[in-house]
Amino acid sequence: MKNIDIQLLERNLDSAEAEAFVTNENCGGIVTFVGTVRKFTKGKEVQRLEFEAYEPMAIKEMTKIANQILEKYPAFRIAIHHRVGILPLKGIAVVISVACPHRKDAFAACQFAIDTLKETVPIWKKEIFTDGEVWVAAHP
Amino acid sequence: MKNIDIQLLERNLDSAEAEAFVTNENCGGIVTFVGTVRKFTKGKEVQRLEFEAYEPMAIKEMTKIANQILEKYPAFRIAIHHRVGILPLKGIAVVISVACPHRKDAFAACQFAIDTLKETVPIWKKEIFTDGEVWVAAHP
Amino acid sequence: MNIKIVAFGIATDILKARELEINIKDGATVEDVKHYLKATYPPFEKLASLSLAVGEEYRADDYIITKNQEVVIIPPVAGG
Amino acid sequence: MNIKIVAFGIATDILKARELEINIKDGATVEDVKHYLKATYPPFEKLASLSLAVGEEYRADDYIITKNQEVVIIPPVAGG
Repeated sequence: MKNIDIQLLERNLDSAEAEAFVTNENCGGIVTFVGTVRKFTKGKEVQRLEFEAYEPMAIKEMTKIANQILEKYPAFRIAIHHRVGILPLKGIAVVISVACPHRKDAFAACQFAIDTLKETVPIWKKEIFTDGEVWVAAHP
Repeated sequence: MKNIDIQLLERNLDSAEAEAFVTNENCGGIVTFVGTVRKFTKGKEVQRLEFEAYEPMAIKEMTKIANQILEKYPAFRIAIHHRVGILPLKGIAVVISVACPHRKDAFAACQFAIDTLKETVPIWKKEIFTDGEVWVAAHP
Repeated sequence: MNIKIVAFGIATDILKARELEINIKDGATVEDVKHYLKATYPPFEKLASLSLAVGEEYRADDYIITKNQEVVIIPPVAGG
Repeated sequence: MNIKIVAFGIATDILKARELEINIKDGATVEDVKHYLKATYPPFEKLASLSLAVGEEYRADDYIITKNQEVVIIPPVAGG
Protein backbone atom coordinates (compact mmCIF):
# COMPACT_ATOMS: atom_id res chain seq x y z
CA MET A 1 0.00 0.00 0.00
CA LYS A 2 1.30 3.39 -1.02
CA ASN A 3 1.20 5.84 1.89
CA ILE A 4 2.49 9.00 0.21
CA ASP A 5 0.77 11.03 -2.52
CA ILE A 6 2.80 13.95 -3.91
CA GLN A 7 1.50 16.02 -6.81
CA LEU A 8 2.28 19.24 -8.66
CA LEU A 9 -0.86 20.22 -10.55
CA GLU A 10 -1.70 22.87 -13.12
CA ARG A 11 -5.42 22.66 -12.33
CA ASN A 12 -7.66 23.56 -9.39
CA LEU A 13 -6.74 21.68 -6.23
CA ASP A 14 -9.45 19.83 -4.33
CA SER A 15 -8.83 19.05 -0.67
CA ALA A 16 -11.33 16.17 -0.86
CA GLU A 17 -8.87 14.26 -3.07
CA ALA A 18 -6.08 14.57 -0.49
CA GLU A 19 -8.43 13.60 2.35
CA ALA A 20 -9.79 10.62 0.45
CA PHE A 21 -6.22 9.40 -0.15
CA VAL A 22 -5.21 9.56 3.52
CA THR A 23 -8.45 8.20 5.03
CA ASN A 24 -7.94 4.70 6.43
CA GLU A 25 -9.55 2.58 9.10
CA ASN A 26 -6.55 2.69 11.46
CA CYS A 27 -6.67 6.46 11.81
CA GLY A 28 -9.14 8.50 13.84
CA GLY A 29 -7.76 11.95 13.08
CA ILE A 30 -7.17 13.68 9.75
CA VAL A 31 -5.80 17.22 9.68
CA THR A 32 -5.78 19.12 6.39
CA PHE A 33 -4.10 22.42 5.66
CA VAL A 34 -5.37 24.45 2.71
CA GLY A 35 -3.38 27.52 1.67
CA THR A 36 -5.36 30.05 -0.36
CA VAL A 37 -4.58 33.31 -2.14
CA ARG A 38 -5.31 36.35 0.01
CA LYS A 39 -6.75 39.45 -1.58
CA PHE A 40 -4.43 41.97 0.07
CA THR A 41 -0.70 41.89 0.73
CA LYS A 42 0.59 44.90 2.62
CA GLY A 43 -2.47 46.87 1.60
CA LYS A 44 -2.12 46.15 -2.13
CA GLU A 45 -4.80 44.23 -3.97
CA VAL A 46 -3.59 41.03 -5.63
CA GLN A 47 -5.01 40.30 -9.11
CA ARG A 48 -3.62 36.79 -9.42
CA LEU A 49 -0.63 34.62 -8.53
CA GLU A 50 1.82 32.74 -10.67
CA PHE A 51 3.62 29.71 -9.30
CA GLU A 52 6.80 28.44 -10.87
CA ALA A 53 8.39 25.20 -9.74
CA TYR A 54 11.69 23.46 -10.39
CA GLU A 55 9.51 20.41 -10.83
CA PRO A 56 11.74 17.34 -10.36
CA MET A 57 13.44 18.84 -7.32
CA ALA A 58 10.13 20.13 -5.89
CA ILE A 59 8.70 16.61 -6.09
CA LYS A 60 11.86 15.25 -4.47
CA GLU A 61 11.76 17.77 -1.60
CA MET A 62 8.03 17.20 -0.97
CA THR A 63 8.68 13.45 -0.92
CA LYS A 64 11.43 14.04 1.67
CA ILE A 65 8.96 15.93 3.86
CA ALA A 66 6.41 13.12 3.55
CA ASN A 67 9.01 10.50 4.49
CA GLN A 68 10.09 12.60 7.47
CA ILE A 69 6.45 12.78 8.60
CA LEU A 70 6.10 8.99 8.44
CA GLU A 71 9.34 8.61 10.43
CA LYS A 72 8.92 11.37 13.03
CA TYR A 73 5.20 10.99 13.77
CA PRO A 74 2.82 8.05 14.23
CA ALA A 75 1.32 9.00 10.86
CA PHE A 76 -0.08 6.43 8.43
CA ARG A 77 -0.64 8.47 5.27
CA ILE A 78 0.15 11.90 3.86
CA ALA A 79 -0.83 13.77 0.71
CA ILE A 80 0.86 16.98 -0.50
CA HIS A 81 -0.65 18.66 -3.57
CA HIS A 82 0.83 21.93 -4.83
CA ARG A 83 -0.46 24.19 -7.56
CA VAL A 84 1.70 25.48 -10.42
CA GLY A 85 0.81 28.05 -13.08
CA ILE A 86 -1.66 30.91 -12.79
CA LEU A 87 -3.95 31.06 -9.79
CA PRO A 88 -6.91 33.46 -9.33
CA LEU A 89 -8.04 35.07 -6.04
CA LYS A 90 -9.23 32.58 -3.38
CA GLY A 91 -7.64 29.79 -5.44
CA ILE A 92 -5.94 26.98 -3.53
CA ALA A 93 -2.12 27.04 -3.63
CA VAL A 94 -1.45 23.97 -1.51
CA VAL A 95 -3.26 21.12 0.24
CA ILE A 96 -1.57 18.94 2.87
CA SER A 97 -3.52 16.16 4.54
CA VAL A 98 -2.18 13.83 7.25
CA ALA A 99 -3.90 10.86 8.92
CA CYS A 100 -2.82 9.57 12.33
CA PRO A 101 -4.41 7.24 14.86
CA HIS A 102 -4.73 10.22 17.23
CA ARG A 103 -5.53 13.84 16.51
CA LYS A 104 -2.69 15.53 18.39
CA ASP A 105 -0.10 13.86 16.15
CA ALA A 106 -2.06 14.75 13.02
CA PHE A 107 -2.04 18.46 13.95
CA ALA A 108 1.70 18.43 14.73
CA ALA A 109 2.61 16.49 11.59
CA CYS A 110 0.52 18.65 9.24
CA GLN A 111 1.98 21.85 10.72
CA PHE A 112 5.53 20.48 10.39
CA ALA A 113 4.83 19.60 6.76
CA ILE A 114 3.62 23.07 5.70
CA ASP A 115 6.34 24.86 7.73
CA THR A 116 9.03 22.72 6.08
CA LEU A 117 7.49 23.02 2.61
CA LYS A 118 7.71 26.80 2.84
CA GLU A 119 11.41 26.55 3.71
CA THR A 120 12.73 23.86 1.41
CA VAL A 121 10.57 23.20 -1.65
CA PRO A 122 11.80 25.02 -4.80
CA ILE A 123 8.57 26.77 -5.76
CA TRP A 124 8.31 30.51 -6.38
CA LYS A 125 5.30 32.75 -6.22
CA LYS A 126 4.79 35.99 -8.13
CA GLU A 127 2.04 38.35 -7.00
CA ILE A 128 0.51 40.38 -9.81
CA PHE A 129 -1.04 43.73 -8.84
CA THR A 130 -2.81 46.26 -11.05
CA ASP A 131 0.39 48.32 -11.08
CA GLY A 132 3.20 45.79 -11.11
CA GLU A 133 4.35 42.44 -9.84
CA VAL A 134 6.68 41.03 -7.20
CA TRP A 135 8.39 37.73 -6.44
CA VAL A 136 7.21 36.91 -2.92
CA ALA A 137 9.88 36.69 -0.18
CA ALA A 138 12.73 37.37 -2.60
CA HIS A 139 14.02 40.35 -0.64
CA PRO A 140 14.52 40.72 3.11
CA MET B 1 -21.95 38.20 7.08
CA LYS B 2 -22.40 35.10 9.18
CA ASN B 3 -19.06 33.75 10.38
CA ILE B 4 -20.17 30.67 12.29
CA ASP B 5 -21.75 27.51 10.88
CA ILE B 6 -22.83 24.91 13.46
CA GLN B 7 -24.67 21.77 12.41
CA LEU B 8 -25.77 18.44 13.86
CA LEU B 9 -26.48 16.14 10.93
CA GLU B 10 -28.00 12.70 10.56
CA ARG B 11 -26.35 12.18 7.16
CA ASN B 12 -22.80 11.73 5.87
CA LEU B 13 -20.55 14.68 6.67
CA ASP B 14 -18.56 16.29 3.87
CA SER B 15 -15.51 18.33 4.83
CA ALA B 16 -15.75 20.25 1.55
CA GLU B 17 -18.93 21.93 2.83
CA ALA B 18 -17.18 23.17 5.98
CA GLU B 19 -14.16 24.36 3.98
CA ALA B 20 -16.34 26.13 1.43
CA PHE B 21 -18.13 27.96 4.25
CA VAL B 22 -14.94 29.24 5.89
CA THR B 23 -13.04 30.14 2.70
CA ASN B 24 -12.76 33.91 2.30
CA GLU B 25 -10.41 36.30 0.58
CA ASN B 26 -8.95 37.71 3.82
CA CYS B 27 -7.63 34.36 4.97
CA GLY B 28 -4.58 32.51 3.67
CA GLY B 29 -4.78 29.46 5.93
CA ILE B 30 -7.58 26.97 6.45
CA VAL B 31 -7.12 24.07 8.84
CA THR B 32 -9.69 21.29 8.92
CA PHE B 33 -9.97 18.46 11.41
CA VAL B 34 -11.88 15.34 10.37
CA GLY B 35 -12.59 12.73 13.02
CA THR B 36 -13.33 9.26 11.65
CA VAL B 37 -14.37 5.93 13.12
CA ARG B 38 -11.40 3.67 13.79
CA LYS B 39 -11.71 -0.05 13.16
CA PHE B 40 -10.16 -1.19 16.43
CA THR B 41 -10.53 0.08 19.99
CA LYS B 42 -8.35 -1.74 22.50
CA GLY B 43 -8.02 -4.65 20.11
CA LYS B 44 -11.75 -5.10 19.56
CA GLU B 45 -13.25 -4.63 16.12
CA VAL B 46 -15.91 -1.94 15.92
CA GLN B 47 -18.98 -2.74 13.78
CA ARG B 48 -20.51 0.72 13.90
CA LEU B 49 -21.02 3.74 16.12
CA GLU B 50 -24.12 5.40 17.44
CA PHE B 51 -24.08 9.06 18.37
CA GLU B 52 -26.68 10.53 20.64
CA ALA B 53 -26.87 14.25 21.29
CA TYR B 54 -28.76 16.47 23.67
CA GLU B 55 -29.39 18.55 20.60
CA PRO B 56 -30.31 22.07 21.74
CA MET B 57 -27.53 22.11 24.33
CA ALA B 58 -25.02 20.53 21.92
CA ILE B 59 -25.72 23.32 19.42
CA LYS B 60 -25.37 25.89 22.21
CA GLU B 61 -22.04 24.47 23.43
CA MET B 62 -20.64 24.23 19.88
CA THR B 63 -21.69 27.84 19.27
CA LYS B 64 -19.85 28.84 22.49
CA ILE B 65 -16.70 27.16 21.17
CA ALA B 66 -17.02 28.97 17.85
CA ASN B 67 -17.48 32.32 19.58
CA GLN B 68 -14.46 31.63 21.78
CA ILE B 69 -12.42 30.89 18.65
CA LEU B 70 -13.43 34.21 17.08
CA GLU B 71 -12.51 36.04 20.31
CA LYS B 72 -9.28 34.23 21.26
CA TYR B 73 -7.74 33.87 17.79
CA PRO B 74 -7.43 36.08 14.74
CA ALA B 75 -9.94 33.76 13.06
CA PHE B 76 -12.50 34.96 10.51
CA ARG B 77 -14.77 31.96 10.09
CA ILE B 78 -15.42 28.58 11.68
CA ALA B 79 -17.63 25.61 10.83
CA ILE B 80 -18.38 22.74 13.22
CA HIS B 81 -20.42 19.84 11.84
CA HIS B 82 -21.15 16.83 14.04
CA ARG B 83 -22.80 13.58 13.10
CA VAL B 84 -25.71 12.06 15.02
CA GLY B 85 -27.29 8.65 14.57
CA ILE B 86 -25.67 5.48 13.24
CA LEU B 87 -22.22 5.72 11.66
CA PRO B 88 -20.43 2.93 9.76
CA LEU B 89 -16.66 2.22 9.78
CA LYS B 90 -14.51 5.02 8.33
CA GLY B 91 -17.54 7.32 8.56
CA ILE B 92 -16.92 10.92 9.58
CA ALA B 93 -17.98 11.80 13.14
CA VAL B 94 -16.96 15.45 13.14
CA VAL B 95 -15.57 18.14 10.84
CA ILE B 96 -14.11 21.40 12.17
CA SER B 97 -12.76 23.97 9.74
CA VAL B 98 -11.17 27.31 10.72
CA ALA B 99 -9.93 30.11 8.45
CA CYS B 100 -7.36 32.65 9.63
CA PRO B 101 -5.18 35.18 7.84
CA HIS B 102 -2.13 33.14 8.91
CA ARG B 103 -1.68 29.40 9.20
CA LYS B 104 -0.24 29.19 12.71
CA ASP B 105 -3.41 30.65 14.21
CA ALA B 106 -5.59 28.34 12.12
CA PHE B 107 -3.79 25.25 13.49
CA ALA B 108 -4.04 26.48 17.10
CA ALA B 109 -7.70 27.48 16.77
CA CYS B 110 -8.79 24.22 15.13
CA GLN B 111 -6.99 22.15 17.77
CA PHE B 112 -8.56 24.21 20.57
CA ALA B 113 -11.99 23.67 19.00
CA ILE B 114 -11.80 19.86 18.82
CA ASP B 115 -10.15 19.57 22.27
CA THR B 116 -12.93 21.69 23.81
CA LEU B 117 -15.68 19.91 21.87
CA LYS B 118 -14.58 16.59 23.33
CA GLU B 119 -14.79 18.06 26.85
CA THR B 120 -17.96 20.12 26.81
CA VAL B 121 -20.41 19.20 24.05
CA PRO B 122 -23.20 16.86 25.25
CA ILE B 123 -22.82 14.13 22.64
CA TRP B 124 -22.38 10.47 23.49
CA LYS B 125 -20.88 7.70 21.45
CA LYS B 126 -21.71 4.01 21.69
CA GLU B 127 -19.35 1.51 20.08
CA ILE B 128 -21.05 -1.62 18.82
CA PHE B 129 -18.91 -4.77 18.61
CA THR B 130 -19.85 -8.22 17.38
CA ASP B 131 -20.21 -9.30 21.03
CA GLY B 132 -21.60 -6.29 22.82
CA GLU B 133 -21.57 -2.53 23.07
CA VAL B 134 -20.07 0.18 25.23
CA TRP B 135 -20.64 3.89 25.90
CA VAL B 136 -17.26 5.44 25.13
CA ALA B 137 -15.44 7.20 28.02
CA ALA B 138 -18.28 6.54 30.47
CA HIS B 139 -16.04 4.80 32.98
CA PRO B 140 -12.57 5.77 34.22
CA MET C 1 -41.36 19.08 45.06
CA ASN C 2 -41.42 17.11 41.83
CA ILE C 3 -38.77 17.56 39.18
CA LYS C 4 -38.38 15.94 35.80
CA ILE C 5 -35.14 14.08 35.10
CA VAL C 6 -34.02 13.55 31.50
CA ALA C 7 -31.27 11.06 30.68
CA PHE C 8 -28.79 10.66 27.79
CA GLY C 9 -26.15 8.12 26.87
CA ILE C 10 -25.33 5.59 29.58
CA ALA C 11 -27.66 7.39 31.99
CA THR C 12 -30.59 6.09 29.96
CA ASP C 13 -29.33 2.54 30.49
CA ILE C 14 -28.85 3.13 34.23
CA LEU C 15 -32.30 4.63 34.73
CA LYS C 16 -33.81 2.22 32.20
CA ALA C 17 -35.76 5.24 31.00
CA ARG C 18 -35.26 8.43 29.00
CA GLU C 19 -37.26 10.47 31.50
CA LEU C 20 -38.62 10.11 35.00
CA GLU C 21 -40.08 12.28 37.72
CA ILE C 22 -38.57 12.35 41.20
CA ASN C 23 -39.73 13.88 44.43
CA ILE C 24 -37.09 15.86 46.28
CA LYS C 25 -37.08 18.49 49.06
CA ASP C 26 -37.96 22.07 48.13
CA GLY C 27 -34.88 24.19 47.38
CA ALA C 28 -32.79 21.15 46.48
CA THR C 29 -29.48 21.90 44.77
CA VAL C 30 -27.69 20.18 41.89
CA GLU C 31 -25.57 18.47 44.54
CA ASP C 32 -28.69 17.11 46.27
CA VAL C 33 -29.96 15.66 42.99
CA LYS C 34 -26.58 14.01 42.31
CA HIS C 35 -26.68 12.46 45.80
CA TYR C 36 -30.20 11.23 45.16
CA LEU C 37 -29.22 9.69 41.82
CA LYS C 38 -26.10 7.97 43.19
CA ALA C 39 -27.97 6.63 46.22
CA THR C 40 -30.91 5.37 44.18
CA TYR C 41 -28.93 4.08 41.17
CA PRO C 42 -25.46 2.97 42.37
CA PRO C 43 -23.99 2.62 38.82
CA PHE C 44 -23.83 6.45 38.72
CA GLU C 45 -21.05 6.21 41.34
CA LYS C 46 -18.86 4.36 38.85
CA LEU C 47 -18.98 6.91 36.03
CA ALA C 48 -15.91 8.97 35.18
CA SER C 49 -17.97 12.11 35.83
CA LEU C 50 -21.55 13.23 36.37
CA SER C 51 -22.88 16.67 35.48
CA LEU C 52 -26.35 18.12 35.49
CA ALA C 53 -27.77 20.71 33.13
CA VAL C 54 -30.75 22.97 33.70
CA GLY C 55 -32.01 25.28 30.98
CA GLU C 56 -29.43 23.85 28.54
CA GLU C 57 -26.49 24.96 30.70
CA TYR C 58 -24.12 23.06 32.95
CA ARG C 59 -24.92 23.98 36.55
CA ALA C 60 -22.57 24.07 39.56
CA ASP C 61 -23.27 21.97 42.65
CA ASP C 62 -24.75 24.91 44.56
CA TYR C 63 -27.31 25.79 41.87
CA ILE C 64 -30.80 25.72 43.37
CA ILE C 65 -33.46 23.88 41.39
CA THR C 66 -37.00 25.16 41.34
CA LYS C 67 -40.26 23.29 41.03
CA ASN C 68 -41.13 21.83 37.63
CA GLN C 69 -37.65 22.48 36.24
CA GLU C 70 -36.22 19.86 33.93
CA VAL C 71 -32.87 18.48 35.07
CA VAL C 72 -30.77 16.78 32.41
CA ILE C 73 -28.20 14.15 33.37
CA ILE C 74 -24.94 14.57 31.47
CA PRO C 75 -22.75 11.48 31.83
CA PRO C 76 -19.16 11.67 30.42
CA VAL C 77 -19.41 13.14 26.94
CA ALA C 78 -17.66 11.54 23.95
CA GLY C 79 -18.26 13.63 20.86
CA GLY C 80 -15.82 13.93 18.00
CA MET D 1 35.55 24.97 -17.65
CA ASN D 2 32.04 25.72 -18.89
CA ILE D 3 28.99 25.07 -16.72
CA LYS D 4 25.34 25.55 -17.47
CA ILE D 5 23.35 27.81 -15.14
CA VAL D 6 19.56 27.38 -14.88
CA ALA D 7 17.44 30.08 -13.25
CA PHE D 8 14.03 30.11 -11.56
CA GLY D 9 11.83 32.80 -10.05
CA ILE D 10 13.46 36.19 -9.62
CA ALA D 11 16.79 34.76 -10.81
CA THR D 12 15.32 34.54 -14.31
CA ASP D 13 14.57 38.28 -14.18
CA ILE D 14 18.08 39.07 -12.88
CA LEU D 15 19.84 37.00 -15.55
CA LYS D 16 17.25 38.02 -18.17
CA ALA D 17 17.41 34.39 -19.24
CA ARG D 18 16.24 30.95 -18.11
CA GLU D 19 19.62 29.40 -18.90
CA LEU D 20 23.15 30.54 -19.69
CA GLU D 21 26.60 29.08 -19.86
CA ILE D 22 29.45 30.54 -17.85
CA ASN D 23 33.18 29.92 -17.88
CA ILE D 24 34.72 29.37 -14.48
CA LYS D 25 37.97 27.87 -13.16
CA ASP D 26 38.28 24.08 -13.00
CA GLY D 27 37.34 22.68 -9.62
CA ALA D 28 35.14 25.66 -8.76
CA THR D 29 32.90 25.24 -5.73
CA VAL D 30 29.31 26.30 -5.10
CA GLU D 31 30.77 29.27 -3.20
CA ASP D 32 32.83 30.28 -6.26
CA VAL D 33 29.73 30.23 -8.46
CA LYS D 34 27.81 32.34 -5.93
CA HIS D 35 30.68 34.88 -5.92
CA TYR D 36 30.68 34.91 -9.72
CA LEU D 37 26.92 35.48 -9.86
CA LYS D 38 26.94 38.25 -7.25
CA ALA D 39 29.89 40.00 -8.90
CA THR D 40 28.43 39.76 -12.39
CA TYR D 41 24.79 40.43 -11.47
CA PRO D 42 24.73 42.70 -8.38
CA PRO D 43 20.95 42.24 -7.73
CA PHE D 44 21.80 38.76 -6.38
CA GLU D 45 23.46 40.53 -3.42
CA LYS D 46 20.10 41.95 -2.39
CA LEU D 47 18.16 38.66 -2.18
CA ALA D 48 17.10 37.28 1.19
CA SER D 49 19.06 34.11 0.37
CA LEU D 50 20.77 32.39 -2.51
CA SER D 51 21.19 28.62 -2.81
CA LEU D 52 22.46 26.43 -5.59
CA ALA D 53 21.32 22.94 -6.50
CA VAL D 54 23.21 20.31 -8.47
CA GLY D 55 21.60 17.00 -9.37
CA GLU D 56 18.29 18.15 -7.84
CA GLU D 57 19.83 18.58 -4.37
CA TYR D 58 20.81 21.65 -2.38
CA ARG D 59 24.62 21.80 -2.21
CA ALA D 60 26.82 23.28 0.52
CA ASP D 61 29.33 26.04 -0.27
CA ASP D 62 32.28 23.61 -0.41
CA TYR D 63 30.66 21.29 -2.98
CA ILE D 64 32.93 20.96 -6.01
CA ILE D 65 31.30 21.36 -9.40
CA THR D 66 32.51 19.29 -12.31
CA LYS D 67 32.61 20.12 -16.00
CA ASN D 68 29.28 20.11 -17.86
CA GLN D 69 27.26 19.90 -14.67
CA GLU D 70 24.05 21.88 -14.54
CA VAL D 71 23.87 24.34 -11.64
CA VAL D 72 20.40 25.54 -10.67
CA ILE D 73 19.94 28.89 -8.93
CA ILE D 74 17.44 28.69 -6.08
CA PRO D 75 16.41 32.19 -4.95
CA PRO D 76 14.23 32.45 -1.79
CA VAL D 77 11.43 29.92 -2.16
CA ALA D 78 7.79 30.86 -1.56
CA GLY D 79 5.61 27.79 -1.98
CA GLY D 80 2.38 27.21 -0.11
